[in-house]
Amino acid sequence: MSGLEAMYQELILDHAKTPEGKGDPSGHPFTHHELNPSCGDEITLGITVEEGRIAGLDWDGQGCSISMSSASIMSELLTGASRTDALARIEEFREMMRSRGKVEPSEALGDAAAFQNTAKYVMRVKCAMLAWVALEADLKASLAA
Amino acid sequence: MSGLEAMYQELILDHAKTPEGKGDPSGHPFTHHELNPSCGDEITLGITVEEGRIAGLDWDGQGCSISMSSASIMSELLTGASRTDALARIEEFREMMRSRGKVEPSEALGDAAAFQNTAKYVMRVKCAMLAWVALEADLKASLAA
Amino acid sequence: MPTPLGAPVRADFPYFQAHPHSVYLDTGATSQRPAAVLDAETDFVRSDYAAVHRGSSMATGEATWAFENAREQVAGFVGAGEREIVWAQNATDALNMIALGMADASAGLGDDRFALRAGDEIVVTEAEHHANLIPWQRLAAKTGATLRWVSVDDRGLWTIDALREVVSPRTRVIAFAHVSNVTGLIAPVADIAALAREVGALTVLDACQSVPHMPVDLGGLGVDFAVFSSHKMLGPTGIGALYGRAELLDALPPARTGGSMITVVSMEQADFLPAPHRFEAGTQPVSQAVGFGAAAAYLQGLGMDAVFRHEHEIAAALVEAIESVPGVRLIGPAAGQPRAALTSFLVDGVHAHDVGQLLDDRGITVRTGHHCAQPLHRALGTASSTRASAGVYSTLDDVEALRVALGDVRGFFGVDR
Amino acid sequence: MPTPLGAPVRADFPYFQAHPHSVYLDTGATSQRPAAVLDAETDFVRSDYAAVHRGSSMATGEATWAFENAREQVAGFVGAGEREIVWAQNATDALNMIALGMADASAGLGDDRFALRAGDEIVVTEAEHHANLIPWQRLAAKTGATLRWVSVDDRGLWTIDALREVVSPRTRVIAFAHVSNVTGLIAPVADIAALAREVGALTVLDACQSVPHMPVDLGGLGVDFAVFSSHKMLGPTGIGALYGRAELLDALPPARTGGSMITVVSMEQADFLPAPHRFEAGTQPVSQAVGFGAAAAYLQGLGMDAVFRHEHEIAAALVEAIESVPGVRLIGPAAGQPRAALTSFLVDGVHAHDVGQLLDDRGITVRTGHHCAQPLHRALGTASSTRASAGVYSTLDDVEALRVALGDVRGFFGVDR
Ligand SMILES: Cc1ncc(COP(=O)(O)O)c(C=O)c1O
Ligand SMILES: Cc1ncc(COP(=O)(O)O)c(C=O)c1O
Repeated sequence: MSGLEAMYQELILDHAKTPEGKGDPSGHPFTHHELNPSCGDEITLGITVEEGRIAGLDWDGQGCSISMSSASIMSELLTGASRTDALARIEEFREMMRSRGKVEPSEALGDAAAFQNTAKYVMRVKCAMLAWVALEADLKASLAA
Repeated sequence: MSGLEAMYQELILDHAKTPEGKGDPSGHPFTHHELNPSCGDEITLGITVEEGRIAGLDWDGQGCSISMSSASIMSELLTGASRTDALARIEEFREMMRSRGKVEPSEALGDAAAFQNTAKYVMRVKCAMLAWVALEADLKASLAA
Repeated sequence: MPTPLGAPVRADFPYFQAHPHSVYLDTGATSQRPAAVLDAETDFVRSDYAAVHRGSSMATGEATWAFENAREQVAGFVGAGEREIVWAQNATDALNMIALGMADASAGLGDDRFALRAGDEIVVTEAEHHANLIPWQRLAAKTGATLRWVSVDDRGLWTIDALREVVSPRTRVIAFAHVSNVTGLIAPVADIAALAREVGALTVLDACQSVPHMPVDLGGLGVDFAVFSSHKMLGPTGIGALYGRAELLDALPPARTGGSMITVVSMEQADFLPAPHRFEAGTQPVSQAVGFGAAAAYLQGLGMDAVFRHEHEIAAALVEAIESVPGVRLIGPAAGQPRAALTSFLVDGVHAHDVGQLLDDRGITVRTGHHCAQPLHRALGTASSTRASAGVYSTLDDVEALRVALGDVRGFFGVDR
Repeated sequence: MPTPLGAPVRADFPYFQAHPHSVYLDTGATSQRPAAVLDAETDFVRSDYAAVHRGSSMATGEATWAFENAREQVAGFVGAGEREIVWAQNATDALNMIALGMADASAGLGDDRFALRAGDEIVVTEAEHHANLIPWQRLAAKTGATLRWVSVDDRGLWTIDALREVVSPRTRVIAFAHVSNVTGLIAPVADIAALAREVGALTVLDACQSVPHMPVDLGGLGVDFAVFSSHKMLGPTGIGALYGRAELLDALPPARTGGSMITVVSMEQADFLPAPHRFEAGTQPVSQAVGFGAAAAYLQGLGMDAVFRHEHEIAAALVEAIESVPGVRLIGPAAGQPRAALTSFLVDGVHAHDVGQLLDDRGITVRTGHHCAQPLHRALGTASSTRASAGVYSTLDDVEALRVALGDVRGFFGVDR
């Protein structure tokens, strides 16, 4: 399997084509817009928090298949999760992405483990992180509220 | 003879110590101030032109022994010279100084030939040129007048 | 007759020795450097290194000579006088030197002919690199002048006729790229310079993508200012050049001040040297200048006419290859139109980053993104594109590799299915 | 116990391999570079070279990683966070970034806390390098603020007590050198930073002559901004650093604009990235950053405590040697006072250029002139002086060679006769 095929696994390409969680974020109490200035990719992600859990999540955006599939896989993984768990998963995902592929993902990352190969491509780390950074901002805003 | 001794010949050191032409330039109709910004050395040189000849020349300034002796030797050589001759000598001197010591001075340069060795030291060329540039400016001003 | 450029010159480039199969189509971003350039810089640093223009030692003399000799090499290369070339950090810095100098003049700190006021206009094109746009936005904001521009069409192109509509007697500056770094369009420089003279405007030419690729005679083109970068023309990073007509450079206020650019300094006031040194504050990129000079000499050795002919051939092949792949849309001049060997394109249904990743996997280096030209991309209705750009070492084989890989893109990402 | 510095480290420097007898006492102007630095840069250019921060290729990723890793190395070296180090062309450029950014803020183009108005004061010392004087003169001229300064005495020295007299609640900026490049005086930085905080002024530290020679913890010193240059600390030319407290750097307007420092750009308006990238317009000095990082790592390997101890010994020897020669007058702190290993002096009756020439003839490289500090020299009643300055590779033998040669100067020029 070439680096390219490892990076663009079927799972990732499928999520990119039929993304989960894509919808209108504007109805949620917490929304955040995140931009990758080097390429112009962007995402707006909204969440509703109820009793410390992500009760609802919608995002909209445009970008490469890495950023879009990452948003999709994250939505699947973290909708319904507690704020604490979600923040821990975001931190774990970030650590994996920053490790240039060296840090092995735990089971808790679920399908997001598929981005381990992307982490080897320094310039694509920001693509994979885009949605996660947006969610982190929303969660922090909800904590402060 | 070391490079140093070639550069600071007796002739040059003598002129530096008891310079010719040093006096108050302010009485002359044409005066010019020239500065070497890299070291702060400066000269003010004044001339009177009568019937196309340098009838009078005085300079004042402060600087290293190369700039001061060069002013002195030039004063000796060119006081009394015709404007045309003086401009030609200045050009010849400049060419020698810019040649990194490769251009041999003609007899017309007189004692100023002693600066051929200085020309090998790129950073000192400006020192040797200081007075000559000032005289050139005065002569051109006198032509325009 | 085989061209002497392309494959044969690759032997001069250590990068291609280390990566013989590399398909490097990113010269528009930055070029590789021949051994002659690397060695010029290394030799200088290893043995001759000393402070330039300061002090009186023999070593300083040698270093200063090498530094000023490099200026002559670069000046000669673009048809400029040596007093007309100023070292800058890069082309961006050079453009800022002009705009910031004009801001100083507008604030009363220099020659009034560079001062802008409310009602004055600065004209650019919608295709400009951010480096030739944002400094003018800031200058306009500081002075009350208005920034105007000629828009691009759906291929990213503009015309001199459309430009004429925007230019008026109020125009004080016309700033534009000689060759667009996205579309490859070649601007009619001499005509625009004439137009500028008619209305009394200054011309600023962004020559980043022209000087490395075609014979450019800045003096002959009649522009007032121009900029270009060493690292796009086989030289080191860390240095670029500002060209200005001597008489203008001597009068433009230096925005960056400090040591080595002054005559007399008191606590209250400083007087500045004439150009070029008035703009060169502090310790200069000395070894980089030596490398830049060597790059100009190397290109001169190849002959810029030959370089232009070679790249003309590559340009035609690039256009033909890109247009031959279904679902790929070329930006910029259509086939048969004059253009540089720099081509951007969009792949239907596949994001530029993904295109670039597949190409990278095949050993093909291209550039993806907005190429520092967001307004142009917005006008094209996209956030990013993929760009393949050639240099003296590019070959028709490089283009063929691109064609083959491009043909696989939509299939790989499942857009054809 | 013999110090591990001096003679033993000369083996690391190709320059000293090529010139084993060179007495290089001009590190204050620019330093020689160890092979580790030269190789880091050369290796990077020969094999890894690609555009940084733009595009998505693997090569770009590697180059970007090397570039940002260099920033971490330099930041760690001076006790800064990596977001607190901005690349500049040189230290002069870094000082201009601050002063020009404040000028933009004063013109309404950025955070008001950096805006100066009539009545505001900028304080410097009379001993400053032109790079830390003229940018403030220009800022004052643009904003109507007043430039004030503390004067020097007949050795070129100033005191914090005298500085206190000049500083007032009107003071908005205090800019001063950590170590004077003429006198070798070490400023009481932490005390001045505290004084600045009392009156609500920003501190700008010119650390050009300190960072290469002693442990410097910019975070711990409590200054707001600082600058230093790579080429004085064993690194390449073409790059320097601006340090700023993260919170300030994120707010200071970027004077130089262009590509790579933006988020969203339209034809009307541009938004900028946070620090450090907001100040890094256009293609950066990439290989130079890699070299700069390697220089920091090399010095860290020697240990800055050891470097300081070594240079302390050289400083004492320099002072002793200079004072031992009849007719030679030392500028700066007297024997026994704290100082850096950088000593300037005047030879009675002999012009500095002539002194430097004789030393050069003996293979001793020093610096002659006003050292970009005309006001200081004017205060001393001279236009120029001779400066001997040491580095990690300097030895007591170097100092002895200087002593011997200095002893011959007045005789050679016939002043003793
Ligand atoms: C104290 C001081 N400040 C500023 C500078 C300017 O540094 P650069 O020329 O690298 O910009 C120097 C060196 O020349 C210096 O010694
Ligand atoms: C047309 C054009 N202008 C300006 C620039 C900026 O050049 P640099 O990044 O070397 O400052 C570039 C390259 O990025 C360019 O292609």
